[in-house]
Amino acid sequence: MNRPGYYGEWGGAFIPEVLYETFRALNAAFNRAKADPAFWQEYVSLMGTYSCRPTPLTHAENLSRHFGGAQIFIKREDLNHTGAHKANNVMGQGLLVKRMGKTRVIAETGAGQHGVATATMAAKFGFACTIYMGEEDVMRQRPNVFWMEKLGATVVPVTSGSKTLKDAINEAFRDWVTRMDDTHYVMGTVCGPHPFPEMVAWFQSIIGREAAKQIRDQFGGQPSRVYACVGGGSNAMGVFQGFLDDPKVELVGVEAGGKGLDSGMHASRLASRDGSAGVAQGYKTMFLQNSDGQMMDTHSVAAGLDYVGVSPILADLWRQGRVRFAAATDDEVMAALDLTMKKEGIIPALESAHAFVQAFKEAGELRRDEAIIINMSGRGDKDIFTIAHAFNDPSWKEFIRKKGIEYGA
Amino acid sequence: MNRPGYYGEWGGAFIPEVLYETFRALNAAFNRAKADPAFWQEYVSLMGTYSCRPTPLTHAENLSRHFGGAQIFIKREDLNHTGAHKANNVMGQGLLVKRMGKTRVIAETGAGQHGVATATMAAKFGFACTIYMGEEDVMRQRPNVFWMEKLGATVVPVTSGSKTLKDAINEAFRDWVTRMDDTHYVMGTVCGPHPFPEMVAWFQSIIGREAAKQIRDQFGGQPSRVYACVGGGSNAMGVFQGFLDDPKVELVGVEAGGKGLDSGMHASRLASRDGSAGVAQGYKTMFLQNSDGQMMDTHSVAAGLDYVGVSPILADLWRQGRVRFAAATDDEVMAALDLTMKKEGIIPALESAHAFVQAFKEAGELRRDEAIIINMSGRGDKDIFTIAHAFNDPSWKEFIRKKGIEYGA
Amino acid sequence: MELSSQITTALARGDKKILLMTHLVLGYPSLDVNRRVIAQMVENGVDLIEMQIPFSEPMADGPVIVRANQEAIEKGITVRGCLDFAREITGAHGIPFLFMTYYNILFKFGVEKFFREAREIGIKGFIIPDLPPEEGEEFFALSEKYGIAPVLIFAPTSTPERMRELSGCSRGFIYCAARKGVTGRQTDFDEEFDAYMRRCRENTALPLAVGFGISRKEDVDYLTGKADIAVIGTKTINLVAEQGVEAVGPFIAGLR
Amino acid sequence: MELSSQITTALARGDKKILLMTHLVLGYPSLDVNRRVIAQMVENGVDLIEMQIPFSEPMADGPVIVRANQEAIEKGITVRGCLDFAREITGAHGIPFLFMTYYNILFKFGVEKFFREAREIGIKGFIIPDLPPEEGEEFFALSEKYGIAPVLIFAPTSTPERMRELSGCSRGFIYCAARKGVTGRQTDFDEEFDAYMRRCRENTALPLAVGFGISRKEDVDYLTGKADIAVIGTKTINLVAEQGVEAVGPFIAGLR
Ligand SMILES: Cc1ncc(COP(=O)(O)O)c(C=O)c1O
Ligand SMILES: Cc1ncc(COP(=O)(O)O)c(C=O)c1O
Repeated sequence: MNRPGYYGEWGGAFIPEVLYETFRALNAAFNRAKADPAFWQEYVSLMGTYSCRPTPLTHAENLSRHFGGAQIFIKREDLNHTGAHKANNVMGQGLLVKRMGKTRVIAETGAGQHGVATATMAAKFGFACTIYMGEEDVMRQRPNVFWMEKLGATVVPVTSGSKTLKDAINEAFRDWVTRMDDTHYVMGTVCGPHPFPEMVAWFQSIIGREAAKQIRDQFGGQPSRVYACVGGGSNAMGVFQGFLDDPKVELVGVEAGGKGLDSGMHASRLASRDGSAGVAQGYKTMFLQNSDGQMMDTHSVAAGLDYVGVSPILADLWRQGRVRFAAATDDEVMAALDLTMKKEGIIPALESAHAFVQAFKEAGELRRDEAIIINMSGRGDKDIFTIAHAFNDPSWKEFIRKKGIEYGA
Repeated sequence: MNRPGYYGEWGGAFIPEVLYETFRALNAAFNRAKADPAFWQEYVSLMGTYSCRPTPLTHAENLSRHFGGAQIFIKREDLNHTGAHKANNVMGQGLLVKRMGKTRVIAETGAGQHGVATATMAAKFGFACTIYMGEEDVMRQRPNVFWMEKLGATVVPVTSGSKTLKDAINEAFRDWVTRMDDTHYVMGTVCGPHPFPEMVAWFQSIIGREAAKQIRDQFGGQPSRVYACVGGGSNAMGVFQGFLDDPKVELVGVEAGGKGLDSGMHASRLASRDGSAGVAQGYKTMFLQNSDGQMMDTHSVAAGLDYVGVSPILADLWRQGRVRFAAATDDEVMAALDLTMKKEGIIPALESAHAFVQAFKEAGELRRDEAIIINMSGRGDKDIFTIAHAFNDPSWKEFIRKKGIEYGA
Repeated sequence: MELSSQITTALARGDKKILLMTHLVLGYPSLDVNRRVIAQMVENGVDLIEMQIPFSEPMADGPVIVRANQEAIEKGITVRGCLDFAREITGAHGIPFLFMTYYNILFKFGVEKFFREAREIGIKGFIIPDLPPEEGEEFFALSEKYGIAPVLIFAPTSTPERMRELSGCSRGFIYCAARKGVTGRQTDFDEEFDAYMRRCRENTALPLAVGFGISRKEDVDYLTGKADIAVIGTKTINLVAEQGVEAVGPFIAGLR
Repeated sequence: MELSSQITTALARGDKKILLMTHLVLGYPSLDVNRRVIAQMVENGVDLIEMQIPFSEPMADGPVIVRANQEAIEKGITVRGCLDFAREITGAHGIPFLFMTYYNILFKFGVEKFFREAREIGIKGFIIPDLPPEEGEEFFALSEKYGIAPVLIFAPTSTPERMRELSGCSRGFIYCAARKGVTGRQTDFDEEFDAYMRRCRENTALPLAVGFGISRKEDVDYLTGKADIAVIGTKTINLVAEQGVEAVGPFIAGLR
């Protein structure tokens, strides 16, 4: 199969007719941008002056020593403006929106990270902004909602379905089919109908381009393996693209193992046996769905990985055997987070910590003169409510209890 | 006067005898490091791979347009690892500690920012770490305490005095006089006994070195004015050093005006009439003290500016008329923060927002072909408890109320 | 008889100046209520009925139908259950029935298997809002093979060229979405709408159904002469919820 | 009479093998209690008393004295009040009194003004733990001018060379901090301490006072022969808090 927007059998654009013209225009604008070297240059310059690109590649000497195997390098997407790789995609789409002359952006968000990034981009570019967020997530991730609102965005709680990420995506599409003329939907990951997977992968490829150069400069050769967590798959695609061409570099995607792959409470579309091919949210991929094709509830300690679908590009690379998939459980994630903080003074986001888990499992198998890269997609200090809760920290609870009483509890 | 460690009449090293040898060794190590180009190179390389240096200089086009005057550039210390300029000083001292062969670091912290930075550095370098923090601040800044502990540090609540920053400094000295052999005290700002002001200023000068080059590259000339908030004065000294030699660049330090300079509830040592010369915490400067020489309680919405003393170097530059001082009130700070978020998608720390206030007051006076730099010392998302409270956000309160009840309130 | 000839015949008879198509969500609030609602609809002169097989991600639907999908699934409706119910209904009533659903329902069931079973049941057409012609190669081939009409959708954003393209793939009729957006909100029937309808006519020879926001006799009257089929969707779901099954008959009877 | 001659004379008399110096924080818990405590101390043979003028930042003190400083300030003690009280006390008792405080108290008052007034009052010496010789140029000149002894501190970390330097600036006696750290914790009197004391002796001709953690007769006994003055600090503050003013006399009497 070689249809545009397809990766092997995955991808496509399963969109309602009302968006046909919108997608035609979007494809045209994207293809023009992609073909125009000035566009990429403008993007890189924006990311270099507004965010902190190139983000560093940190040699984690203590962790390397601790595991006694490969040299561990960490690609520091946490140092991006707004605290995660989401900024790359969002700023890139912002430039495209400006070119298309639209004045309003909408986005879905689960953890809130993409919502904050989009609200930030909208403030910077002067766009109106509406963020759709599952009602459950609005309640869980109030700090992010607070920042989105302060940045000038309207946050709409989504009350349909499981009231989480996938429902926020549906709701964003419902907005878009109503106001496509002035509005662009800033899809947050390498999913959704074509050209989104290609577009998001392109913007995120900045991670891999940098990392490929940095590992050569700092380590003097190619890494043996590259690890990234996979929610929708954008940070993974971002870093993998720097190494896809070299078959000697093994690429490892790490999904949310939740309470275990046998528990039914996870979000592993590819690493578990629970995923199956389907078409939803505008594209074809491996979904966690029942035998009727109804999407299932997923679970992860990391809201950003808690999603039923996965990038069609990754589904293809998985099918081809080019990317290996693993899963990390919630418990493993907390342990890896703890170790990383104590050994390196670095606080990965819960999402990112999934990649650390698998890297830690494997680092000791490799020789000391080999290197691995872990893509640290974001920083964890945004997750304090979840992390402190997961660590069951008594002083934190006491602090919140007192604050709650101050506010009338 | 030209005694070592003095800046005009300010500075010195008013230290107990028991630390004499420690300071002798520290001065020697620091002077060796300062004279050794390899040390600075190691420092720059560490900051480039572990933190995100050079941090960008962002042209705030929307704010510039909004005020209709000078082009506003923002130096983005918020993008440092751990979220503020504090990382520069701390990593530099970490390298020095390694050279001195010590194995334990201690630090004071007010807002918690310097504590988190020190705990981070200690984790990275494998040092034991104890952080002294006023009991009041421990209660107000629990998120930072949580991270310090998770990074492996011991946080000791200080119950003496006003239970805030100055008392934490005293307590850190009390630790140091007990364990100087294996311990280095990582002073968090350009204050304290010589060589700390010189040392911290040196490490922070990386901000100004970068900014000087960046403004030339991006604007094509010198800025007319440079604004920085002043707590102890380290971020201000950091950025000012890039422009001190050029008398045409006006340097503006902005102190905490709290509830107003006439209210008695502020922390303006130089911009108000309430400061007077004194000797405390190991150095001579302008303090907020009563006629007996007892230090007064200070107030600011920004914990990091809430301090009785100020850098002796800045006191001298103020006396010389080289740095102009102004104060921003709590209310002005909240308004500037709000505007900056909405216009640029950037969230300054409450401390940094003080610099924005003064820049906003003056930007319109300047011509469009002039430039000003605001040093954004840190990011505000760490301050959500304070900021959401100050904005009196009802949904935030409701969220905390519910969480409090979940935790037994 | 195929859907297109059924419609052409009905229109040609001349006793109805416009046909009525109604919509319901299978399993919401229950198959039993669906059964009684369908009976009322047929008795009161409805000409076609689209039965929506619930899907957990009804991207193109508005809040009322979204909730209906979700509740039907929560109450345990299955694709199997929908097919069995459809078999019973097509057996009981002589008018043409269509399935409306999202593509994953077919895909997961097996697209050809779904077509085969739908033909056995006597379903006349499929409306799949998330399946554009570009993605429908297999689907259209199977439509031909099993003689089930793929009903494509025109939108106000469709260009004349695009309409002709869609028309080429569509059978039976064209479903014209009366406005941008999702199901359930009222449509303004204005100058712009008239122009849109003229555009539709000019670019297809197929009969035109108009749906989205049609809820009153005035709406149906307005469409008469402009369109061939008026589609009543969300309105009957609300009616049943608010006034019970018995309200459906009089409502339908009063539309034309 | 100058402090040095007072001390030399007292030691030369030979009836006391070691002198006692006590410490108190002015205004804590009140000047009235200070007055009664001092009377008890003098009556029971204390040889010197250091009166600490409270400062809000007592960097070199431990928790008990820190709290005493703070509470005294909170209760309203002023530098003026301390000076007036000292004038009364030096008039009432014949032993030498010293001021212990931090440099800012002098600095803010006016260093020369402070010296002048202290001389009028009859204060014999100053102990200023945060004023090293390097910062004391003006201070030492004024000490000479007003004949008030600057008492400098040796620390276990001081090298012989440094001790000689300190000794050159010090008058009356040297205050040897018995250990690293702040006031208030017990000191281990061991081999290392003895070596430290020998180092002190070798590098100054001035009498040696030893303070920090001396609280029992055993401590004083241990110091006898090694030092010239034993300094009792935190202990009496705790004693007054726990057992009242009347406990001070017997405690002092029992030390030697
Ligand atoms: C920090 C972080 N990492 C990873 C993810 C997962 O997204 P993706 O797989 O598209 O990188 C998210 C999503 O919110 C995130 O916030
Ligand atoms: C973000 C930030 N800015 C400024 C300051 C004030 O310190 P300084 O004046 O030394 O830069 C602090 C201190 O905590 C801080 O956290």
